[in-house]
Amino acid sequence: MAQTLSREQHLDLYYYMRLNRSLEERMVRLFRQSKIVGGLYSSLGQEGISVGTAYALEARDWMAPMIRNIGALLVKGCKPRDIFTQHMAKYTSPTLGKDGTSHFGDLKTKHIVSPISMLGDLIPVLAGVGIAGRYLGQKIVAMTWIGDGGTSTGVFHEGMNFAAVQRAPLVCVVENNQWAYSTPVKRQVPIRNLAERAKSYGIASAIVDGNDVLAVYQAAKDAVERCRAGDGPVMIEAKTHRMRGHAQHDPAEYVPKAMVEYWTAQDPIGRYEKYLTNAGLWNEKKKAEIDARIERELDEDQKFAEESPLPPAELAEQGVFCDGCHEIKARWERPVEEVTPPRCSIEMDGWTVEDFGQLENIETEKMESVAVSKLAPSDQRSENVSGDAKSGVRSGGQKNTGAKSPARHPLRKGKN
Amino acid sequence: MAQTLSREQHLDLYYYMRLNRSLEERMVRLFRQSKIVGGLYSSLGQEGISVGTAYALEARDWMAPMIRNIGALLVKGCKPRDIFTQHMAKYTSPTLGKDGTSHFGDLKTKHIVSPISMLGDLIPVLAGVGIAGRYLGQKIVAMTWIGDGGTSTGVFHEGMNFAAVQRAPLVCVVENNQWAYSTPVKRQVPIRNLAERAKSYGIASAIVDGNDVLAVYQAAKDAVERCRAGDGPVMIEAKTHRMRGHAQHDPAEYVPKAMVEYWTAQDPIGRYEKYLTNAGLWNEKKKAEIDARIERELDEDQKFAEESPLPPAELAEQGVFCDGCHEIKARWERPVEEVTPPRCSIEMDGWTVEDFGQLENIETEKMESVAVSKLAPSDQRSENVSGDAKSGVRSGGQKNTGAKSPARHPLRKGKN
Amino acid sequence: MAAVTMVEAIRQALSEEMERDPAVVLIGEDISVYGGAFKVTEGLLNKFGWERVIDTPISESAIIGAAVGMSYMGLRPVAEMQFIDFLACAFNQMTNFVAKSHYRWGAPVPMVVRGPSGGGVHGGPFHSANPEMYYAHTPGLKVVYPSTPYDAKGLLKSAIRDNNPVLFLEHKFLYRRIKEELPEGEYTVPLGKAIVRREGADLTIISYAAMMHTSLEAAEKLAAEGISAEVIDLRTLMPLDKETILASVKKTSKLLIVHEDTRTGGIAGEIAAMVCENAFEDLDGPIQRVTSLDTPVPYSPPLEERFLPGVPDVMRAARELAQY
Amino acid sequence: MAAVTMVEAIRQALSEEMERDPAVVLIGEDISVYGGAFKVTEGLLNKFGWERVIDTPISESAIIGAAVGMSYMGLRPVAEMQFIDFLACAFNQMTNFVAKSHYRWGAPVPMVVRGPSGGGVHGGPFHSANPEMYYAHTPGLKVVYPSTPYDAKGLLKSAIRDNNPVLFLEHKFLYRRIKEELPEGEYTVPLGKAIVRREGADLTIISYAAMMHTSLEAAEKLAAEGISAEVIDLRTLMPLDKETILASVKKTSKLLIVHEDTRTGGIAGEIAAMVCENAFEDLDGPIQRVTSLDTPVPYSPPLEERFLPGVPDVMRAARELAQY
Ligand SMILES: Cc1ncc(C[n+]2csc(CCOP(=O)(O)OP(=O)(O)O)c2C)c(N)n1
Ligand SMILES: Cc1ncc(C[n+]2csc(CCOP(=O)(O)OP(=O)(O)O)c2C)c(N)n1
Ligand SMILES: [Mg+2]
Ligand SMILES: [Mg+2]
Repeated sequence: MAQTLSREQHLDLYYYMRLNRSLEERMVRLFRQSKIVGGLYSSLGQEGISVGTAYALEARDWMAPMIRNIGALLVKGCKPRDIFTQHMAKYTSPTLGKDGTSHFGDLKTKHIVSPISMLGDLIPVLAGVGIAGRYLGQKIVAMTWIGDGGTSTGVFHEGMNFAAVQRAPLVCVVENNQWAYSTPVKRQVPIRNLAERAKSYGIASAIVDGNDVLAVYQAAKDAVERCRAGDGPVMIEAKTHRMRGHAQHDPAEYVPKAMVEYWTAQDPIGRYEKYLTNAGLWNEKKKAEIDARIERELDEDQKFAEESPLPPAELAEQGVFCDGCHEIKARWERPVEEVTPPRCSIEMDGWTVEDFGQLENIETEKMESVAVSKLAPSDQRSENVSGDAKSGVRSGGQKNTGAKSPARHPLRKGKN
Repeated sequence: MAQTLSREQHLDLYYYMRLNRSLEERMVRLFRQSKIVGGLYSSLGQEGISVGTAYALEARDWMAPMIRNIGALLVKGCKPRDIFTQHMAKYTSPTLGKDGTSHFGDLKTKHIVSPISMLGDLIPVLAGVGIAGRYLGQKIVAMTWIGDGGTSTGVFHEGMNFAAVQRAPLVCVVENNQWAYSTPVKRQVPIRNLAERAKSYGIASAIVDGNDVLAVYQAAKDAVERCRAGDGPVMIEAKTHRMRGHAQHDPAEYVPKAMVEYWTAQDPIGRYEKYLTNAGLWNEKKKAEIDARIERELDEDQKFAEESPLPPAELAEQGVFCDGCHEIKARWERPVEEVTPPRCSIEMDGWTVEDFGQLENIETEKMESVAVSKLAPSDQRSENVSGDAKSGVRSGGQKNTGAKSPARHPLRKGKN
Repeated sequence: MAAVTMVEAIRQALSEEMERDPAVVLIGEDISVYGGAFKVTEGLLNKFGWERVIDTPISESAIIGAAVGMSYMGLRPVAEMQFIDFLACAFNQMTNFVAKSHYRWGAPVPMVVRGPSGGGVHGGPFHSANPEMYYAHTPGLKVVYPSTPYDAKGLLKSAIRDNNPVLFLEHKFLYRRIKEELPEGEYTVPLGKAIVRREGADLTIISYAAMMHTSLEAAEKLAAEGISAEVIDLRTLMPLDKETILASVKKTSKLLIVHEDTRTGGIAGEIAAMVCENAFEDLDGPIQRVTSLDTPVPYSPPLEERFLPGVPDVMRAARELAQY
Repeated sequence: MAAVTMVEAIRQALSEEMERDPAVVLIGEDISVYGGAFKVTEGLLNKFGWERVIDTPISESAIIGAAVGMSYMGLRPVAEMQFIDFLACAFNQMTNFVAKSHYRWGAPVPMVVRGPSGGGVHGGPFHSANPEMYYAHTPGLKVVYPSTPYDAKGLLKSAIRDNNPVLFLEHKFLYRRIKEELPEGEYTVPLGKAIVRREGADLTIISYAAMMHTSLEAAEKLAAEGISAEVIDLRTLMPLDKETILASVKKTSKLLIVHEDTRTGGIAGEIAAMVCENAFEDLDGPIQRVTSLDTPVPYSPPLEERFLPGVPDVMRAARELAQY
């Protein structure tokens, strides 16, 4: 519940959303001054999702952002200078200029995996992170984001299904912002709620008003807790709208004007400011203080970025392979004896086949009167929609045949 | 309804199932005699699915088999010799020995697309066939099969989603035979009914007793009609069991004995024979006649195959490219003027965005009392399963916003 | 006629072929209303309608798969990858379904896959791919990579009419940077034929796509130094025009290959081996390569500049070879 | 010690590494209860349990993706492709996520992808792949393709301990056809080092995997004809051991490269170019290639036999070269 957030935390959410927006506004100006290398994507109007979901993570948790998740990076501890320098391709950027935009990460302390451009690829990667974390005894959760369009990729499907089978601690946030580049969601995915897809993986899901940062936070918090408890992946669909073109070069003329107007009124920061005021959680002075702090920080980091050098050309030749530059070490939080012989020969719950298939469960009428109910006539097709249109969470369809009670660690039974 | 099948058609179904089985039994013997090149897959116990589904197709319709769909190939007009020669890699085989097993097709007359080994690839290919058929005015349906394991592939997802968006005339038969190689379905797909996946594409689906050839036929017939009427793809889940190992080399020790026994009693041919007898559709003599005909045909074709030569070595070097060896011609069954300027500038139904997203439809309670319903506690997880366990057909979740009535041709409106 | 860009030339090829043959259809992401990420298909929706300019979900495997299916029905689909980098997501369909179809079971696949390729525009590691060798190394595919608007138009027309799958790479650096007047009437440029862009006597420089312009510029400057370089534009990488290459090597006795693809496993190696096999005695010096680095394509301008071969790199190698 | 097959040697490597380092885990299709399609992982489930021998759905992209994720957590996953052909389905993850990770953002990916490769067992077009060049051409990946049980074990151990992604190809024709006694104690074979399998004076034959045995057999027979062939087994294709290659070429002055991969774009071209660049003056004859045909792998035995290089093909080329 939102009540569980302290005043400070409430203000934190505002801080990050506003920081996200002001940072991006500055980058638009820098883009117009040709100081940004390559494209610039905007998360205008979607700040509540990035910030609300990432705020539900703990420091030990892992995440991987997509192009519109600068807010999540900030919440997870990245600094505006990271974003500025990445976009300006500077030597001081986290990737030293080798990659741009939000394509950076931090394995050691912030636990961030860098995305790649190919949509959907992060899903199995973060599933792997979650499974590895469980194996190491770390009790971490892995979170990543994907767009409505990204759910069409094959790798999204493979990753979600694998995560579901493994009951990996993975939170997948689907940002349904109505568009994938120029393609409206209805031409991308022929269903109303993307969260429907969770059912096809037998996992829990929630649909949430993406422009309500508190609702987003709450759904994410629930999802993270569920994951951490070992209950498997959760998919959160956050409804929102992409308020700018796909990137700076795109005037988005294909978006109906009225649609933009409608969603402008739903601005997540505006709505949240009103809430904070009504709830007496701040006053003008406090707001001014935060805003001033943000400007200060941004001034400083923008200056840092602008004054930073570009990388030296020789860098291009370096680093294809890791030749001893990294020490690779797993952080064990359980005794390694548990996973080394002879103690690791543990049995797995739920592998053995206890039933013989589902023939008994389906209507096997006598052959003579075989009467498979006919396909619904086409004009009744859309009536049968049983989509849960509420903001809320549905339990997945997983049928736990065999298992006595939901195991915390789905791979272990008895023994250790 | 089964009643609509004539006596002859009823016997046809028997003929094909028995032909399928006897053919494969012979191939097992040939395999043991080392006359088969490469692996040999068995569809024992799944003949009802191949035969029942393919029997719902018309000559003009297209299909692409998977490894256990020899029955479908026979129904579509392939001869046992095609199967024998393919498996023996003979020069007289449809592929001249260049590929084996059921990896062959026929574009010109039988309308069969050759599969490749990579599971799932056929789904978008057959979607393309269906879309092209619609474009050409052919009113065809495209059918293909996939295993429970194959539904885990990314390309399955991409193909189904694309077919759904396009409302392509595609029938996808999911043969849930409980195993993918050694992997039981519950470790492959964390849901009870694979047909659930249809919902995530907003398309119609049916679950059917795969060992009941009439039920299979009926479901397929309904699906084919629905597709032909322009109502979009259908997924049929046929529950069955793989009665042998993955291929001849696999003793399938991982399959519980009792499971095999259970399913042996469900043998689709045995069940159907009983039905034919009870329904008075044949007698001993008729059965003997059919069986004899099958043996005759198989004798002849096996002999043909065994006596056929292997291909000449030089053939290996030929045919990478089509250098005028094929004439490529589309079979137009609508006036080409409809698709050439100026008449082809037609509008599409359902592209324009009429709504602004779903925010109104989800519970957007006042911020102050934000109360996203909590995630179900973990021990209630498996209670919420709302899986439709009945044999029957469910309508897809597609919400047809905007469209006045389901368009026959979803891409056209008004005009022609 | 006004000079046109490569984008416009490609659009003309698509439009003319679609007019000529109703079996030609387009399929890809954001190609209809939006006209494609680089606006190559702009205006074609209005001309040819929704059935022939087919927008897809973000599903490269479905795009390639559906295109194969369409081609089996006698259509000639032209599939667009938003960036050619994303063809990696359909690699299996391309190399296993598409490429092997005709050989395996005699089913021709008359389709074209096209998309923006190459670097030099700070696209970074995922928007700068030169994937030609993945596909040239796959028997069953043809690979085209033009360097001029004229060739782009003529080769795309040939590709569409070809009965085989053709990967048609469009260098995005060249999309709008060069213009050329095109002939009034219809013309095609045959697949599999290289062209001598510049005659020369001292050495042969083989290149294609953006690097062809780099090579030509280097050749001009070398001429000022008294080195006469012959420049060959491959245009088609598969099938490779061995005749044109060998004829030139026999004439100049020295060979330099310049490509933007990474070095190891690039087409320079293939050409080197082919020339060794067929013209070893004619060689008066070691075959040389000027290529990109064996790294991903870096993002920051100074890094990408170091990554890509430049005019000075070509000149240095050519000078050394000429003096050999 | 009894002689062991390559399958057994690989299994030993996996088992010993898993014992040595709990960070080593296996992931793939049917690798646990069933022990893998070729039984390479048989018995490992019982020894190391479900958490370390992870069965997956039929999802190659998820396998590779999850393995990367695990490696970011400090694990050293070894992913099995049921047949290496299916790595095509994870091509994007391999070439874009895995290969570029360390270069782009300094995140090492200590993982191994292994699987049965190669032809000669009538596997047909989809179970006979030699995909080495797709990956050797991708900066950031190492590629290993051993020819003996000893090397397979020692190289796999090195691959697992390497901080970089390694594609470890196992020629299925060799899986059970050759046996070798392995040393008692622990040993490794370093990546990136070729080995001279046979000393010779007249020409150098470079090969690897199954073709190494073909080449050796040819060399034996050539010796009887008075032709002394040196045979080099590359073992690692990326990084390529240029030193060993060049040293041999300098010695014999003639080079023949034999590979089972298709001809165009195979590694022979890369080696030819490299040798031209570094030892042109040492060459006394044209570098020659004996390779598979530029076709998919056909199914029927006579076709596959024609497709694959055989001992007579190697001998013919070697004779010609020796006489040059
Ligand atoms: C596999 C792949 N195909 C195509 C693209 C090109 N592309 C980049 S973003 C984008 C649209 C993404 O839409 P969505 O997933 O809804 O995210 P949004 O941009 O709305 O945040 C496309 C098509 C890509 N990055 N990856
Ligand atoms: C993409 C891909 N990965 C792996 C394989 C290897 N393989 C062949 S059949 C099979 C199991 C298929 O199971 P299922 O789809 O259920 O079909 P069934 O064999 O039960 O008919 C596997 C893993 C493959 N053919 N394609
Ligand atoms: Mg979107
Ligand atoms: Mg199965």
